[in-house]
Amino acid sequence: MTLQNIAMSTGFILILIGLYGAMTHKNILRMIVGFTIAGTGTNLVLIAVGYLPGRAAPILNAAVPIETASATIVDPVPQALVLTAIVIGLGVTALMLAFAYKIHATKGTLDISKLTDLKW
Amino acid sequence: MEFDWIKIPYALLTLFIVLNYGLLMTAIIQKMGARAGRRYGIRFYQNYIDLIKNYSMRSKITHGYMFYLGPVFRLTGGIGLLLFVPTIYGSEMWSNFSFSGDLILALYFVFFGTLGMALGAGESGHPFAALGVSRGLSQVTAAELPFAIAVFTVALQYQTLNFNEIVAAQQGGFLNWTLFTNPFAVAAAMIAFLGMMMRSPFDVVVAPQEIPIGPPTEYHSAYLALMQTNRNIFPIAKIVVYMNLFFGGAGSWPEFMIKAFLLYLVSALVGVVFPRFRVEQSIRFFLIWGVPVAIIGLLWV
Amino acid sequence: MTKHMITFLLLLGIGAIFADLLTGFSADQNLNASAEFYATHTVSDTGAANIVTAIIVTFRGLDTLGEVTVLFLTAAIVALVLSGDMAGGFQVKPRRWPVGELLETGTRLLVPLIALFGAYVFINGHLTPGGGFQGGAILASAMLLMLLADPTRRFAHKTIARIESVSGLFYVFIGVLGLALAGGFLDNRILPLGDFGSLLSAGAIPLIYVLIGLKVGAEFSSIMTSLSESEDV
Amino acid sequence: MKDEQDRKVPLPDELLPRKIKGPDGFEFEVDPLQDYFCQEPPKEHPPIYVKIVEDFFNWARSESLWILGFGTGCGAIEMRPLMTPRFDAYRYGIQWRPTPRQANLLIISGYLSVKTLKRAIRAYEQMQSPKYVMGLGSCTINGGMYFDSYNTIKRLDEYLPVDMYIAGCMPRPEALLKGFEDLKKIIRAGDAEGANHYAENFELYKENQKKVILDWDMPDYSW
Amino acid sequence: MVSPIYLIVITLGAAFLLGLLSERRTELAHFITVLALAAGGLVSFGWLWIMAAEGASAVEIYTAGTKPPFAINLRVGLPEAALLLLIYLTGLMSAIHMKDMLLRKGRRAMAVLLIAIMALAGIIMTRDIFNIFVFFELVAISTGGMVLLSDDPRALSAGIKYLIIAQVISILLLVGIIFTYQATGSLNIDFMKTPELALGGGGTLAFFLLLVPLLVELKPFPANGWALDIYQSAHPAFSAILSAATGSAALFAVDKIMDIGGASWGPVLTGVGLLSFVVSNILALVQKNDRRLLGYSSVAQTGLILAVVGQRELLGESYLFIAGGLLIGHAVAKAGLFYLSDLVKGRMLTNWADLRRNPLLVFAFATFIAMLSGLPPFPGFYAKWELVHALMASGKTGLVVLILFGAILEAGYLFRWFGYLMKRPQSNTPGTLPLRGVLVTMAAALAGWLAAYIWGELSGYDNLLSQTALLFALGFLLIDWFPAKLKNTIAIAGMLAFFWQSYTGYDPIQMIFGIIILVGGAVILLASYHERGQRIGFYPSALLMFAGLAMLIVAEQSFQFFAAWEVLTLGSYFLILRGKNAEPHALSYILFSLAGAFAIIAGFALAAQGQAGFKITALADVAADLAPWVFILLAIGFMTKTAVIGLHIWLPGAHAEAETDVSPMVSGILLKAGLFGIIVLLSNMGSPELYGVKLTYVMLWIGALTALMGNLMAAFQEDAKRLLAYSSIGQMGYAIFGLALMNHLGWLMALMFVINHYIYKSMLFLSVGGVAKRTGTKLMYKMGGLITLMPLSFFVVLIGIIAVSGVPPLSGFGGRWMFYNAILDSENRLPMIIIFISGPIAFLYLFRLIHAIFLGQLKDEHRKLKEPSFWIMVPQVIYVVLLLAFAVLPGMALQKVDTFLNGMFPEGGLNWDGLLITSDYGYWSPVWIMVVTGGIFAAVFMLLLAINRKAQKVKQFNIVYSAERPYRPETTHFAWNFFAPYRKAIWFLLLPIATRFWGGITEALHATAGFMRRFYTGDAQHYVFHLLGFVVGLYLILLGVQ
Repeated sequence: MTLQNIAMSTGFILILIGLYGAMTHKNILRMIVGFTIAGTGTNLVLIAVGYLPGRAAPILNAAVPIETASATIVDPVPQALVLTAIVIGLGVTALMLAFAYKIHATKGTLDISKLTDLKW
Repeated sequence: MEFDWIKIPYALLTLFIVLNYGLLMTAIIQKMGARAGRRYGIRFYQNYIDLIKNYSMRSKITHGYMFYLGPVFRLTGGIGLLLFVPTIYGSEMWSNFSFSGDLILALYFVFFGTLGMALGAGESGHPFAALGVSRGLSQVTAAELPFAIAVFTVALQYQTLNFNEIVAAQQGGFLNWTLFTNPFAVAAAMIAFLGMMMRSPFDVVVAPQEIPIGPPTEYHSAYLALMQTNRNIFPIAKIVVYMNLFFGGAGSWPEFMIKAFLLYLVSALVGVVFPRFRVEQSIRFFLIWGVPVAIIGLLWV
Repeated sequence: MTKHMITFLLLLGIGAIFADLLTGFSADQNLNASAEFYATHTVSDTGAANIVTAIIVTFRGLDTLGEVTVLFLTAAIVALVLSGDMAGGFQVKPRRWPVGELLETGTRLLVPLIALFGAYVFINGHLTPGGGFQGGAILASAMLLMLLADPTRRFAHKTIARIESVSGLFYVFIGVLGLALAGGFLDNRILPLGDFGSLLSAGAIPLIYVLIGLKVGAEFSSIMTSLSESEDV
Repeated sequence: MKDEQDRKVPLPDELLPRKIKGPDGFEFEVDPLQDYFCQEPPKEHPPIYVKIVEDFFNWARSESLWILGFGTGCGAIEMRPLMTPRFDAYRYGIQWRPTPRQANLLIISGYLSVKTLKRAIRAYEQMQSPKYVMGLGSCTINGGMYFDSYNTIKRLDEYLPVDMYIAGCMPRPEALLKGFEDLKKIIRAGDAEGANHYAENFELYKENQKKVILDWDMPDYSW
Repeated sequence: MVSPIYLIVITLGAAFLLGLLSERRTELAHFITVLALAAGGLVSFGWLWIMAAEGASAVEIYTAGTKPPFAINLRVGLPEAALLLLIYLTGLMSAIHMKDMLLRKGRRAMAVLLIAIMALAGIIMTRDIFNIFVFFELVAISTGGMVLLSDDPRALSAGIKYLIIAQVISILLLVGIIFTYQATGSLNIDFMKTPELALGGGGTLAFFLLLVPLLVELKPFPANGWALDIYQSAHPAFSAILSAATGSAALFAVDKIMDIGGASWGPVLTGVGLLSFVVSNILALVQKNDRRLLGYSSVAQTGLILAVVGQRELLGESYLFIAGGLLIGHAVAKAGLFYLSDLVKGRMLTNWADLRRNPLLVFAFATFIAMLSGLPPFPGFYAKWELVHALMASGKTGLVVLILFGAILEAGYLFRWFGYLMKRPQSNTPGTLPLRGVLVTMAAALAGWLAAYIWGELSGYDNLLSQTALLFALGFLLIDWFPAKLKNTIAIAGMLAFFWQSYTGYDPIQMIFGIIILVGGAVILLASYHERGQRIGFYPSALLMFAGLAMLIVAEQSFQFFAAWEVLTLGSYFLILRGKNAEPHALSYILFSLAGAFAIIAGFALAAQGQAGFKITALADVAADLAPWVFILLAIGFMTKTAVIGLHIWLPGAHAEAETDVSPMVSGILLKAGLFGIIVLLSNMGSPELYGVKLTYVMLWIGALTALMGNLMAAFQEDAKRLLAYSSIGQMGYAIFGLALMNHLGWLMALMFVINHYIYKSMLFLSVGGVAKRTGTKLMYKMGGLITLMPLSFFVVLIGIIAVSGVPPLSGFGGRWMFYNAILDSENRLPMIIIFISGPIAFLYLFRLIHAIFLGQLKDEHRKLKEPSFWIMVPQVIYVVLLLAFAVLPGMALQKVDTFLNGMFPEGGLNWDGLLITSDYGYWSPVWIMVVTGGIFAAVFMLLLAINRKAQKVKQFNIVYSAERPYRPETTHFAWNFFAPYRKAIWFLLLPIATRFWGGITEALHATAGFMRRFYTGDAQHYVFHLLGFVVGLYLILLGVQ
């Protein structure tokens, strides 16, 4: 079991935990929390995939000179992707919160199973 | 086709002979029926008197054009059928207007009078007339089925639609008649014959008291006379068709008369013996007995 | 209960997929071609020390533009969602009890520092870990602090919106400049690459990060203010 | 109806004039008696000018008596046996027709209630001339045993032109046959012009008829 | 042209710019929004023009000055340009359409709209999968925002449901992306392609996780509850974007990433797509809410296109043409329908009746549903043709069956809806329709027509929109505001001119049909002069039908034939729908017709074997093992049109409920299309055998049974026009029987039937229709005694029924005569028995027709009626003359045909010897029959007149009534249930088995839909279940397949 696999498994488990939470709790706020956990798990998976055992962060400085960079740094791409993913996740979470707020204001409930006036 | 004017007098002569023969024969057959019932029966010339009386009635009414024309259609249908079919086999003179068309013409011309009469009866405005027409059409169309199939069988058997050729094929002894070469077809046709003659057991169409004689209930005087005239021509014309198709045709007037008489007698006999059918019963009768027999005949060929 | 069962079964399925992924996964031993390219060409092409920054701001600049747009969008929508509550202007509810002296003073002390730190983070994005997003978030945390200290405080929406829009526009404009002056949209080489490792290097990256930082800060602030202002309704 | 006001018995609903709306919304009035029934009075039909032809026709008429199958009173029971083998009226050219249009002999078989009179008149008028009426039994002659009945007519020939009475209560079928033979003689003599007589004296007959039939709800002449 | 990157720049820049504006300057903000979208549209159009017209190749746009795969690159090729244009135009129109809402919600809402469009453009252009993800997230978030631009408070819950689903999607997608990246070492689609092999093992799964979330974006069944909720509650202008633009972009994204996965994933897409297509169409059947229905329809259409994407390897070069055609059709139509839905106040489908106030909108709606149903001349039609051909050629019959099944369901609810629009009561509050909405809708409709033209040009066949006949018909759309009488004159003149111009090219059979269609149609149109006012919609529909018919008879290629077939179907549908109570009947007409058309297209495709079309005459060369199947398919198609037994249930209602002058058109003329098809089929294919059974023998049976049942049912109708309609069924049965005899006289008889049936059925429909118009009822027992008031109509009907019944001396007899001669030639005795049985039954209904209407007792309310209007009588008189002429001189029309048939059946022709016509078996002289009959009739009539001249004219109640008097006319007219004894005798033959059968199928489908749609509970968590279930299920299925 390498570090990478542990990280990745943790990420997957987080995703599953988050989804479990989001799928079993009826309160929208709890669901949002669930999705946040799952999102974190996803990010963890992303990072874990880009990880190369024993390498450094992809920032060039004295410790990591340009010349040897390709042999010493981890894959920078997933890191860049994660950053984007985090921000997007944040945006969606904020949006969901706003929706949750608005739903509570108009319907007086945060129970997702009560929002079934559109169906069939 | 060059038209021979002499055909017209010949046609009139045919008509005259057939009419007189019809008047007498129907009276005699009626008399025979009466005798079966131990009555004396009508005088053999009674039909003439009735006809004359009806032509001589003084007052008449009309319900409209179609009412007026109904009997005309009827009689035209009867005369037309007679004249479109060669009456006596092998004689140009008694072939009348059969050059206009063949078996199919005869088959369909039968309906000319029926249709016209039904229209006339309809315009009389009498619901019983309509009721009678409804029954009549129902019954006749059902009776027509075995007949049509039988006719087709005969045509198929002799591979022609020409009356003369059909009769020609049956010459040379009565065993060559269709009656013996294809008994099933003939049986089917005879079943149909009973239905088309409107005699008991198929006479609910003109049930006298229930729907005072049905379609002609409003007809009287000269109209009725025309229809009576037709009643003495049309069955004979139909018999001529039968004769030609199934019974070897008629080579001469005496042969014609005997065969016509015997054929007519068949329906009279059945009528004396059997009581009346309801319409749906007679329809079923034709479908259950007539049509299968006809089909056997058709497959027999 | 059925719900839990269904959830469980479904997640079992998803878990199976993940397990499948996991077992099929074999870690690379070397960088793949793209990463290799980034490791070797980043400095020469962008002049940035932080490869991740280089990727984010230039190579995958379009993603980042999208990212910024996501925030912009979120801010707009949050405002839109809550707009019903703010219709006809928002009222400042009377303060029920005064904020403590300590808190007020502490806030006053900390806010500039936090802001400064945020600015530092995004300006140095191309050299050190950090960048526009991180810096922007720090900037916004200053706002958050102020809000926490005084929940009834109101910010100038117009200003926030202006900062948002102007920095966004400039970002796009710089991208277009790249198209016009350099190799393509969002090419950072519209400005000289400068000395490797110095503050003013890496072409337009610092500039972009400044814009991003401002924009992110403004957007977060906008979201927070929208949320906080509708709180009491 | 000349005297609409004087009616003792009102017309039935279906004969009252009514407003009708056509399919296109157009409204108009329908007067059933006027619109449904022919209003012409009966016409006289003189014999054919050539005597011998008329004689011949009269002979044919006499030998072809078609009776309307309409039994009005108890005498009707005596007409049935005529069709049986025992009497067999057919041999004299006599037969029964179910519709008045085709019949030319109306037999009033016994007493005639007022109610039936109306029907008898209608049946008679719907027959085609020359047509003959035969009164059967005493009731048609003078009311017979019902001479003081409130609802039978007493003298048939006040209402219909009778050509022949057969007396008796009831007359036997043999009497009927004899009656037919006598009627034939009258016809052959050219004296059976009841229809023309009826047309000639139409006003008179109608007056008599309406005197007893209070609920007169038909045109004067039922064609 | 400016770089496509400016699309993003302009749109995004505009969005940012809006932030600078004051909150109040909403008008300006809207102006900027519209301007930006218009600019984007212009740029896209420029690129499209360059690509399409000038043939430029795709352009690559690099960002960051670095080549891919190291930096993100964009690409614009022909499909991209087209989709961009579509997206921008949709965005533009929606922005205009929802102006009020945007103004109300302020600049932020407009920014959201702009960003949504920008993101969609990004999805189209980018070649980077993570970039796709980013843009998808942008789309998702902006969708969340745009949902709120609705007056419907429920939009909020739809929004949160969507966001929840979007979260799950993004999690899966991210995992998929990163593992794909790990497996291939790149994020760029084009560079993933090369190391395709690396996708083995875990990589396959990675691709699975990449693909599935994108599939979910396409709202496949069952993971689509959220989308339906959005469609139902969002602002329709946004739904238009969601359906047309988002859907297209997502489809294109799937198409793009299919480059990575390779062809082996095709079946997955096809499976998922078809499942969605079929199930969603079933579900839509019971939907009453218009927007949700559109949602189902969107989902279904997307599914169909997805299925096509799955088959792209197979389709090869025509892939873009097909998928594009379907996509354009779907997008334009769906957008247009959503725009329309905003103009309707109520949310029930029946509320759409309000749109009827504006004929333009009706036209637009018709355009949209025709586009969705894949009817000509729209792109979907060409696409359908190509698609079915390609699939059939590679033996994917199952796919074709499913596609066609789904399509018929879709047509079912769409045309039902159109029926509601045309026929349901309007609401009481008229209110004006907003001009802006109308304009936007019309723009969409025009775009549809434009696309139709373009696809026609691209198709490689004759462009349907450049066919004179069709253009002439469509031209009536432009002059529809003219008075009806003027248009009628133009129409008649046009049809005659067209005939005059083209008759020289006809062979005798085509000539018969040509005369009937064009000249005959013009004669019927004479009756249309009786209409006053503008009669909007009549002429385009009628002329469309005639155009289709005219194109049909001259079609040489299978494509032309089929296109003409569809055109005439569509035209006649609109025509039939005009009838007062025609709604359900028109619906069943179009459904049966479309199903028949599908059989035809499948037949053609099977015969074509990979060719895109073939000469009709090449049907003769179809391989022996395929021939019977081709024959069966085509025969079913054609026989649907002639309404053979079992497929007939549409006809009675359709013909009976049509307008007075439409009934003769559809009965007298339109039915002949089916016969023409059968003639073409038989003359080219002869009689293939299947399992040793000659197919014409089967046809013989079908014809015979149809004749029997048609006649039998006719005898028991109370409705006069229905009676005639059933009679048509029977008559067509005869004609089919004649053709199936496959001998000289059989064919001659059938052609004679064609002429005869045209004349007498048109005549009867016109006169009965005219009478029905006067009396205000079609029920025969409510009429009666009209002969005194309408003697001419009576005479016409009399002549008509004599002709129909085949009684000499009129022309019907000729048909019977030939029939008998024909069957003497043939050995098939059993079916002949059936046809014998059916013959006499014709008398029953014919007599009933004339009796119940014209004879018997006149009803009170009809006492003041007059003869039907002059113009309705004019064609009838013409027909009477024609009928008599044809009766006396059938040789005029038939002699040439007889000679022509010698080419096909050299044996058994007729001998035309002066007045006498002889066959091998019998002879017939129409003139002499007429003369003799006439002579006897005249003589007898004279006799009667001599005796009876002084007859007293009496009135209607002067009847003997057992010495009583009749009560009222209503109770004295015996007409209802006229053939009661017949019914008693053969009731078991009259059971409506076919109606029950089809009714049962419809019921079952509706019940299924009603049950299945409960699946969409509206609970977001259930939707998540559906989604994950979809993913897991697909995974398990794939696992199982491997």
